[in-house]
Amino acid sequence: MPVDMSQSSHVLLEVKNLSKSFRGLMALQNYNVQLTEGEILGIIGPNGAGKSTVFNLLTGHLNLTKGSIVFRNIDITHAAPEEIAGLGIGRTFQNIRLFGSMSCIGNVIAAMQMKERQSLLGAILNLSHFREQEKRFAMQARTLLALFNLQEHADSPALSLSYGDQRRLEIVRAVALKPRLLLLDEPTAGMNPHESAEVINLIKRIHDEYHLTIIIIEHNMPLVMKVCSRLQVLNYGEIIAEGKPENVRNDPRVIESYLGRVG
Amino acid sequence: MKKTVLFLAAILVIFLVSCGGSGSKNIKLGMLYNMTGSQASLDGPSSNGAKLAAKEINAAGGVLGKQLELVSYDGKSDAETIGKAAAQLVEKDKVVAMFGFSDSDMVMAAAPIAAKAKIVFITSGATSPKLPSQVPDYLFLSCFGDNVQAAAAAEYSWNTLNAKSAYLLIDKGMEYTLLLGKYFQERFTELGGSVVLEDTYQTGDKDFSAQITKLKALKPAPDMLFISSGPDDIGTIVKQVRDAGITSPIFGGDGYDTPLLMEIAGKGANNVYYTTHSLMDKNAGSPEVQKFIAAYEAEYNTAPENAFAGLGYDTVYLLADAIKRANSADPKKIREALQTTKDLPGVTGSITFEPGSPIPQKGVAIIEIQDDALKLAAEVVPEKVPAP
Amino acid sequence: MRRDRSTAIVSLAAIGITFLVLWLLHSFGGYYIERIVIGIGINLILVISLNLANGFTGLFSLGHIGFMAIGAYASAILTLPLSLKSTNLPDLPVFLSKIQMPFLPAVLVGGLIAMVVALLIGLSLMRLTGPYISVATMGFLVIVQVVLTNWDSMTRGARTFAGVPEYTNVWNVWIWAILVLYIVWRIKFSSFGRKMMAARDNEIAARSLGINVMASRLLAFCISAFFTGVAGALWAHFITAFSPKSFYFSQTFSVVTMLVVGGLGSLSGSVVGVMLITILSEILRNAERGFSIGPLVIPEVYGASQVIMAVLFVLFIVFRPRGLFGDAELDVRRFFKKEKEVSG
Amino acid sequence: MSAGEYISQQIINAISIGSLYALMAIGLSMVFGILRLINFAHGDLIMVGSYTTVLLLSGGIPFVWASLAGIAASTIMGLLMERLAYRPIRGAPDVAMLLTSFAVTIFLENLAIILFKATSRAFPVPPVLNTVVSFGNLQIASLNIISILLTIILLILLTLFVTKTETGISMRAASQDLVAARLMGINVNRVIAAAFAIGSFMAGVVGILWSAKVGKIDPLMGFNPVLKAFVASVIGGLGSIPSAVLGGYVLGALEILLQGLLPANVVPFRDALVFLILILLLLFRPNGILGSTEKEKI
Repeated sequence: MPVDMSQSSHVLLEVKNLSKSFRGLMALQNYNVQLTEGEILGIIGPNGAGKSTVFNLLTGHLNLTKGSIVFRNIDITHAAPEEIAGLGIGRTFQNIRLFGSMSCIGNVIAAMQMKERQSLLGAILNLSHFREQEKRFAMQARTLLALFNLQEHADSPALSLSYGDQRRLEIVRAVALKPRLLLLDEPTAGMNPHESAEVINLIKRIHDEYHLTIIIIEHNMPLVMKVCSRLQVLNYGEIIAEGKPENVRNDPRVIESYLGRVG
Repeated sequence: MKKTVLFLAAILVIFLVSCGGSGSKNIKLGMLYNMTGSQASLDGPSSNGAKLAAKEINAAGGVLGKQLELVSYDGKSDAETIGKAAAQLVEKDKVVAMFGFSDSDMVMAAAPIAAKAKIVFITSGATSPKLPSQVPDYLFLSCFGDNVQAAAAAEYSWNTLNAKSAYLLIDKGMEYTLLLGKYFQERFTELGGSVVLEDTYQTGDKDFSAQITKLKALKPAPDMLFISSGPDDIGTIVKQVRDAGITSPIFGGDGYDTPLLMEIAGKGANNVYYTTHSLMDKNAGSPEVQKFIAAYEAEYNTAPENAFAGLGYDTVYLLADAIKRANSADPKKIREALQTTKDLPGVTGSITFEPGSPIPQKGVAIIEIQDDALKLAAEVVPEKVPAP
Repeated sequence: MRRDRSTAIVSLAAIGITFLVLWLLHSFGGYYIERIVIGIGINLILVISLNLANGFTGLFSLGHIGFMAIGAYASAILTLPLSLKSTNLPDLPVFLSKIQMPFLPAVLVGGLIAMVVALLIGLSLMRLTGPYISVATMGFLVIVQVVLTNWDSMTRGARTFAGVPEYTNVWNVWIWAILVLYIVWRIKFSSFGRKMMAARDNEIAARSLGINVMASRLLAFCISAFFTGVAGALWAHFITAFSPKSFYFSQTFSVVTMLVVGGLGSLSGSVVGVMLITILSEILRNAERGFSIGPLVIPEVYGASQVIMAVLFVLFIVFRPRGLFGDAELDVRRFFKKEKEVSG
Repeated sequence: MSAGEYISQQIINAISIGSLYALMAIGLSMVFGILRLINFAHGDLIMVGSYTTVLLLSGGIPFVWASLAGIAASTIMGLLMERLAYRPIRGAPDVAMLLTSFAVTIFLENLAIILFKATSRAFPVPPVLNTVVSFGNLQIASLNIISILLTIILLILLTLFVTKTETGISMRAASQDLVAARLMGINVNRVIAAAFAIGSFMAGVVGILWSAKVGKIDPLMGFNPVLKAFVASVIGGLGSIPSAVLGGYVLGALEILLQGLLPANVVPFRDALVFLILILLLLFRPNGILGSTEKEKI
């Protein structure tokens, strides 16, 4: 439902006072963010700081305790994950969640078909419209896979991929949803520096090509510094610093709580 | 992939080879019983009885100078399997008659196939009087119908036990027990008696405490209990009823005709009455029965497990008699001869088929258990039998 | 385009060969073989539709035989000759006691009623997962069993429901079987199948891609129940006399075994599983009656076939825990491609 | 019989049948907790134990020794089952394991038919188990009293085992998280074998009590009890001992309550109602009465 039309149209996401408690323990407290279209926001912070909780609340996988979320001027505070995905928020997961027994191309098409409904009758009768649609899905999926250098794995089961490839496949799948907002949860976790560098370039590329707005949760500081236009630092469920990467990097509280420890 | 295909092909070849027919000069009778699965406890003894009869007949020179050969398959208590087995008996084994089964489901899975091949099917143990009308001309019973024994039970309870009120417990899981209970109630109320409480259980239930507690709460207590139950459950029920301190007479049908009743219920079996085909007792039974029990024990090392053993035994003699009188092993002639069976003595009473009726006229034996022994209380032909 | 055409040609050829084989078996095989062929056809429908519900969605239902029972009873009540209705089912509601339907509409109604029941219970059951859905669906099977056993006016209770016309034959069974195989195959390779399997592999990820997990499960469950009901109707008009206990655990085990041996999710596997188990159990059933190889005489041991099948099954699971095919399909095109490579 | 006596009688019925369900459910639940295996063949352990007892009794062995040997036979069969059928397929999909347990059931039942024939055999019960004790107007079968007392003793012993012994504590750890338990150096094979041994021992005890109550045994006797135990363990919440016990007593009470209170024409639907209640329970508390309501973590 539309709210507050006075907001400027290029505000994509408006989150106010987002809070979540698990059995009385505050995992996230009064989290606020306003994203304009095309931004790349980085969220950093030590383990357990509430970063993934932000994603899970934004995508409806967790019910929030307090606060409001407005996406594209639509209140999605209490919406279900599948509705939110339908409105255009795609995501990846901290612990990879692929459709393991399906082929890579199947994983990608499963995301693609969200936007284009099929009719059961058309599918059963194998009508020409259905056939063309399937062909288009396959072609687009292969193009996307090629973008991430996964084309040669297109027909193998997702589970047979290496860890790094699985991470990249999950990003491809999220992109295939054609989202307006993409949430990437530690996209380079478990990768070597070379692979990470490649992924950074890809993220930049999809950001430009598909006009995406992106939020990245990341531990890899060089990556964050390189791609993000803005940073938020979370600790114990609260934002302790926010701003341009170079400013945040020098914030004494951040150094103390997080960067200081990581080194 | 190749290996799988080869493997499947090999199995197919074995299968086709195993389908080949076999020829022999014996008179072949098709015997269908469920040797495994839920029906096996009823059918196993019938099969033993039938085999014993065939062995005796063959030892005495066979029929028409030929040996009887019982061709048997396991029905596995499964209608689909029974259908296939019946088809095999017709096509591959070329039997001249078929018999078997103690339950109408199972009979109905086989008898129509026999009828299609113009072969008679005699059921040794399914006592539903409605059965023959489903497969006209080709389906015979070798036992009396449930309506007959239920009527006999009702009349005996009313006249001799002086029971005016009855408690009814029915196994809802079997056609046999359902019909038996229904026919008893029909005849008993017709005579003027009243059924004060009707309760049910499911075949295989083991704990009857809730039913018994309800029974005990009845005021005044009913004069008798009519418990319509199969051979596997009745011992348990009598035991638990008596354990609860209820001593009223308990009445039932030929499902009670098993040594298990006294073995399980012990002293509790006293004051139990039931209708059956004949007094199955090593010492007190008729000479035929005594001979049968002795032969059965010699062959199988155990007393006949239930009434079905004697029924299976009699069925083979019934068929042998028909073949002898037909003087031919032609299925058509066997059927005609069968219909004219008259006063054929058997361990389960003498068998006569009235013209046009595939259900034999048999007297009903009423057995009474007193002082830990079976006793023939009466042999009755009921005055009035409820319509099937 | 060429791929499509070659697939179509291969499929049509397969169907042609199937019916040729059926015709040969029907003409020369005799009644026993015919009964096996019909049995295989019905089991194919059962296993393929079970695969749709259990294999594609990963929610392992143990209650499908309940739908089979519903289809069987519903269609049998509709086709029962009026004369038999008045004697066997005197307490039937008036609107039922006055009609006698032809076979096809009765089969369809049987399937539809099964589907409606599936929709009603599916709305709540599809929320469960893992072992709980198996337990709950098994509960459904028990409930169907109890209701059939006690709804005397419609089902004759525990008594035998006999006199059903013998309408089922090789042809109508196999037309249904191939139809069901085709439809489920198309569902598997469409967005609907992908949604089901995505939700099976990872529910949370599926939802994050906008997949309505509940709806796709319900779709699978209902279509599957429809075809299971159809199979029940065909079975009823094949066996012609049955009672509620025909539709219980032993039937459930047999169908589920065929499914798991073939591979959950694989339709080729289902076809092979049904054939393999049927033929193997026929061989063992005939062998357990005793046989002799030269001087060696094996006596009859009833029950041996079940014992051997059980041992084989356990061994099978040890070596192929995911069945013969997993959820992959036999790819006919690959066969042809290889040949081309060899010849060219 | 007064209303009070009627009610007390039914309560005793419920507790005594509930005790047997509880003992059965413990075995199912412990194995499920560790392996996620629903062991359908658990019911056949009852059959194995009872047949052993009957065979020994007919050989002239006194009842006490024969029944102890029967319980031992159940335990050994449970261990054999685990070693021969379930250990080789550990890690297979849940469904494959469930079906394997069906196969084990079919194997044991048909083997028993081949060996002992399908017809029932009497289970000779010694007089001690077969008398009726009167408390005022209340009559209680001695067997019911013994069942209840024995269940209490076994439950106390089991509680001591899982809280005080090393194997017991490892068992609880394994049922929390099998992988973590293995990493912590717990001998998983031993823990699983112990779970099977305890569950099978309980099944053996139930076998004796059950057969004494019923008075006879047959090869398919395990089917009904395992179905009931199945319901009981799910009602309580699969995987933990206290919930299995609770489930057993709830089921016992439910059955007796329905059988006693329902009008005569609804009584035949009792089992349908029991399962309907089970399904409703699963919908509102998917993990049973005592189970947590937490959803899968993200």
